[in-house]
Amino acid sequence: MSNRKLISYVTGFVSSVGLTLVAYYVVVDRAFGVGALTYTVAGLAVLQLIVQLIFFLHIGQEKGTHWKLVTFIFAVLVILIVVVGSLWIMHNLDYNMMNMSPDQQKIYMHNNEGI
Amino acid sequence: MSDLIRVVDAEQATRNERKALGFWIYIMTDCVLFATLFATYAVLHGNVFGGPAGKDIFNLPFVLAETLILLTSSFTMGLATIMAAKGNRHQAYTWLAATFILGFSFLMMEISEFGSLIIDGNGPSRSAFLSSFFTLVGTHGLHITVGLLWILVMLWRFYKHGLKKQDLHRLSLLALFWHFLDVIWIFIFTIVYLMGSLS
Amino acid sequence: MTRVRVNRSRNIAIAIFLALVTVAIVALFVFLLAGKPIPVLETHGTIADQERTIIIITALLAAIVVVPVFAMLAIFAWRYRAGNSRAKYQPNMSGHRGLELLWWGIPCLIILVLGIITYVSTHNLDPYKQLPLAKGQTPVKVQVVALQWRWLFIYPGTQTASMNDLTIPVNTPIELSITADAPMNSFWIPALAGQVYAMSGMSTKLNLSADSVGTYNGVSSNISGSGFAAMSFKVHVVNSADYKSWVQQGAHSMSMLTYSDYEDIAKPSNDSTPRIYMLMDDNLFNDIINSYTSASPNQNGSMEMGN
Amino acid sequence: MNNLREIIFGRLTWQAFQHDPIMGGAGVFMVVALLAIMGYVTYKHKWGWLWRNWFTSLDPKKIGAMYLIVAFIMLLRGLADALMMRGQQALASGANGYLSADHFQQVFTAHGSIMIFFVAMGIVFGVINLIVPLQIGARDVAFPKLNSISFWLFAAGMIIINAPLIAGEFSTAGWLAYPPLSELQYSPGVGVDYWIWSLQIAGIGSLISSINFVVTIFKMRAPGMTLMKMPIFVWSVLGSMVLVMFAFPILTATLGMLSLGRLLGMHFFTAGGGGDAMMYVNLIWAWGHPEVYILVLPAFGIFSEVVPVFSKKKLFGYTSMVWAIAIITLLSFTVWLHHFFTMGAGADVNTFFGIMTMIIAIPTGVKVFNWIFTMWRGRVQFTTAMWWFIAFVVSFTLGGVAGVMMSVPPADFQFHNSLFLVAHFHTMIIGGVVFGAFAGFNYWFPKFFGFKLNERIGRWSVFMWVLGFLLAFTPLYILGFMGATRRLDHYDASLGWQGLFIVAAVGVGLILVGIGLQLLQVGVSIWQRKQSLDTSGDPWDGRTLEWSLPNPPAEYNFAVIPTVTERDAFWVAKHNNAQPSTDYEPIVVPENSGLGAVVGSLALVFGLAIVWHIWWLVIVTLVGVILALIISLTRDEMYTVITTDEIKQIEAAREGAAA
Repeated sequence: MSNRKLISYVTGFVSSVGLTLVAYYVVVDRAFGVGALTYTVAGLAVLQLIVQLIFFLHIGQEKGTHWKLVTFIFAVLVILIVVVGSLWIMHNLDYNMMNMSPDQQKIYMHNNEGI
Repeated sequence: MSDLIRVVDAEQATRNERKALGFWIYIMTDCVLFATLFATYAVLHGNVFGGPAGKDIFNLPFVLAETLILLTSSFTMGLATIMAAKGNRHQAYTWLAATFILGFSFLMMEISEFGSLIIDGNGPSRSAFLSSFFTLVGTHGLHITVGLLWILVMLWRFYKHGLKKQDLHRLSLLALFWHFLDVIWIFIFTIVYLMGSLS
Repeated sequence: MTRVRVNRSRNIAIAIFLALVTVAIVALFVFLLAGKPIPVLETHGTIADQERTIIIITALLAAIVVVPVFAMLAIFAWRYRAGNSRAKYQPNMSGHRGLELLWWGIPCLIILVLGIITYVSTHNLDPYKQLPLAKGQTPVKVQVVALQWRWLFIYPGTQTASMNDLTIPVNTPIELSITADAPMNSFWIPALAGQVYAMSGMSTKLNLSADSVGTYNGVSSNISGSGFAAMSFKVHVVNSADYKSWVQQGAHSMSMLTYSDYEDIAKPSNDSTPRIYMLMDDNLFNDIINSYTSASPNQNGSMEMGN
Repeated sequence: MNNLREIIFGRLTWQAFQHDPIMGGAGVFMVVALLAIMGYVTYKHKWGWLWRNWFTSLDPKKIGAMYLIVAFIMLLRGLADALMMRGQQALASGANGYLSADHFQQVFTAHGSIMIFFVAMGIVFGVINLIVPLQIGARDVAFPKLNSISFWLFAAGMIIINAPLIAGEFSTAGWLAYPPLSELQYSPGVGVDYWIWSLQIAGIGSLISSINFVVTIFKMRAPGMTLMKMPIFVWSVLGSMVLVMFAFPILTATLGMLSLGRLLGMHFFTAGGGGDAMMYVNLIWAWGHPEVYILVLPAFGIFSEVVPVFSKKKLFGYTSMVWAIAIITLLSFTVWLHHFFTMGAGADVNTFFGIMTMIIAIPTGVKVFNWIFTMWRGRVQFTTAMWWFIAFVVSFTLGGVAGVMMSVPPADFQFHNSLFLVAHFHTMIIGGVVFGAFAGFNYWFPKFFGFKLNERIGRWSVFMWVLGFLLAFTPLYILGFMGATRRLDHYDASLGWQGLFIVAAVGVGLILVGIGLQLLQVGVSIWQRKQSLDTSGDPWDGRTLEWSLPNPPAEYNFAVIPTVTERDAFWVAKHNNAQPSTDYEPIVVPENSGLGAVVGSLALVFGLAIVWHIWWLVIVTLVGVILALIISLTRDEMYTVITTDEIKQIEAAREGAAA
């Protein structure tokens, strides 16, 4: 039983390190444009989340009713609603407040277009 | 008397199972707490108020080292749980100590990063970006400190009482907590540092 | 059998008493309202008129659900009271698919209708949307600054600024840019249009147009410190000729308004008497916003830091 | 010298204890009342008894009772604040009322914060602790020690929010303390810090308690009781606790960031420094809206228990009610922007959140229809609990109309922050949560005290409450149309509002009469308890498991955990006249634990210390909490085991008393 867990930990560890290094070097070497980079890096992070969930946190392997999985899915749902909702609202609010004086516009453009 | 022991042991087993679910739900609520801090960072990271932006202050190789250290500590924590489950007290103790050392060095690296920022005058009260950066990464650092304290307690119990059943249960919760902190760090590493250095 | 009759007369007595009490209360409210201004309903602005219609439509739509609820509550409570053994008694009746469909379905339809109204009206009455201009008409731009417990109105392009006195021409689209040099406030003239927040370091917008001459009340509707309750101002809607002469007043007003003068009047004060100033710095509005958003102390020397 | 005093006492000075007569009077009254009670307890040598039987008890019924006692005391304080406000606004036409603007603002901030965080949340957790274990056939909650910690953190929060009556002053920034008003620049005093730390400590208590009850409902239901066979009250509690679980972390983070802004000068929400006050408004309401559903869902659950029992009929549309709770639980996370339509968001954002707000009104409406159709073809007995249900439907539905009216953004532009809005949320909270609590109080009172409450006085208290309630809030709806905003400490005589404010004051007076009648009801019922004794344990011919137990239930609730086959488990068992089985097993009961009281008092001292910047005390209490937790969590859990013959004796004694 324990060496099956060992294999799970080793695979989890190796793939996590791999994903981290890929994300790191993709950014450092500026492999593609900023927009594309942001999505790749975000995708790699979500991938690593899934890897850790399966190999380290052993999600979904509980016997009986899967309460852990149910609460996890609901938590992810709430997090998505709150975070994406907040970003949409705040971006919309900042956009509406945008008729600021010229130098603020320069800062605003620089920060927001630059990400 | 024996049936009393049997009843109490059965009771302890069901209570441990409930504790495992309760602790998992606590981790879900902690995820929501971090999600709020991430949302605030995402909204405020542009407000540098004349101070340095992300790419001016982030030292990526340093952060990569931190990330790899924390990932390794997550792996050694996994080994500690396997060895403890097998009853191998010495191996469990060593791997847990290794996890502590890795975790502690991660914390020291983070504190040194914060210290150098504050000394350069870029403390948390310099701008909204720095406030949200320090709070998000600092809250993770606080959780790491709690984790390290917990590891110390477990090391003491292994040293003094060996591998008792209740301590194995506590170790499984500790491992869950440690892996959760590693997952949070992956998102900090990606959103704060990698994306920060892109803008 | 007499006991039953007594019972019935007791119930009738209670019913009459309740009816009398309700009539008395309604009469009391009518008396208290007689002749008093009700700006949200007696509107004088194109925006507020449309908002009032939406309020009435929504109330009626909601009533479609509420009236049957009250009716059924009264009827069922009376008909199926324990004493009435003639009524049908089905203890194990625990659901009825048709009825469920009814009260899931009808509210969904109502909400669908209300949703369409919401979509159309929210886009139509968005405070940021410019109002349609008649031929040759130019919108009057006014800049509003919420101070600690007073309102400063700046008329860019003219040499006029005024305290607690918003004078605007009738039947002309007014474009208000609103900011604050104080805690969060909300700029609200109930008779003319909906409210919009006034916040420091940014500017919100409100487009309105008054359709009849008169004086209306404006208030702040968000708590902003100890003087909040007195933070009301008067809105004078005048015909365009009077407006032209009013706007010239600034040119020969004695009190001048440079940025440093502004800093004095921006200090917390409860003196809400209306005043006219001669506007010296046409960019005053942006300088006020600037004092919050740019780190470098702006040329006017006011460095607004958090603490 | 000054420096040393500051190190020891932080910013606490003698001036902090000087207050104006009203606030000082309230503080002195509170201290005198406290000393009187403590003196009485010392005189009766009851401290040991209190510590053993109540303060360290892990019996959820006792913890629930303590929650309700704290909630009742805070209800009295909240009502006193309400009376002061009604008095001020009735007088302040064209002149300043008897309270200064600053004092008036402290009163409404205290009224809002106390009523939501300590009365409503206190009632919710009190009723849940008392009823949920009994209804799901459990002996205890999942984590008894955490349950005690949760209560004591709640009590510590209550003490901190009342401490400004003694030292310092309270916040003047409203019950949600929007920045920049709540930042250092505009509120340099200790007021906002008191508000933050009282809510933070009580909030962490609520979060822990929600995890406790979700695990209890998931894992500790009686064998055979699947989710769809649970009593509907337990469903509503599950929905409410899931909301607490996922909403309170947002509150914890937001209050933490606000206090970091005040303590360490950070710039999350400050006016300058790049801060964005709108983000605070966004986050506080992302918690705020789920909070109001956290309060109202258990009240819906109470009505779903009361109406079937007093209509002698099954609940109408159980599955539909469960779906309504589930939809409300999920959707309550998607509507929060309707609290700031007027902040300047674009039309698309306002439209989305407006429509989501209307959609959430549908399941609420469905529940009302299902309750009313539970009365259909039933035998409706008009007990006091049933009268509270009628009062609930009347007020809650009217409040619902106002809610739908404000869900359309352009209409909300005219109603936001006006007295129309104030009347709306009072109608929903008083009509929903408070009337639900009163219905629950009358319904479950016999279960815990062994005798019924007086029905006639009860009915009169409902009539007075409803009449007072309508008289108090109809004027506010009308004043909303007249352009009256909330939180006004005085107004112009020319606006003609004084008459309506006087009617509102009369209304609150009638509500006080209603409360007097409730106190009379309890007094008379205690005095005449012999006539209305109930020894059967089932005074109302109940349907759920708590009625299968004697009044009051033993500490371990069920001698033998019942197996459940169908919904309304007790009704089914009663009609098959199944006798409770007597093959007893030893019962494991956790020993009393002082951890809750210790952590609670340390949290209290921590809160007061951080408010007054007494840094050494902050560190000492934090280390104290950590040590207490480590010591208690590493010790092996101690149990007492009730052997089978002890159970036989206890059950026999109860049968004797009941026979």
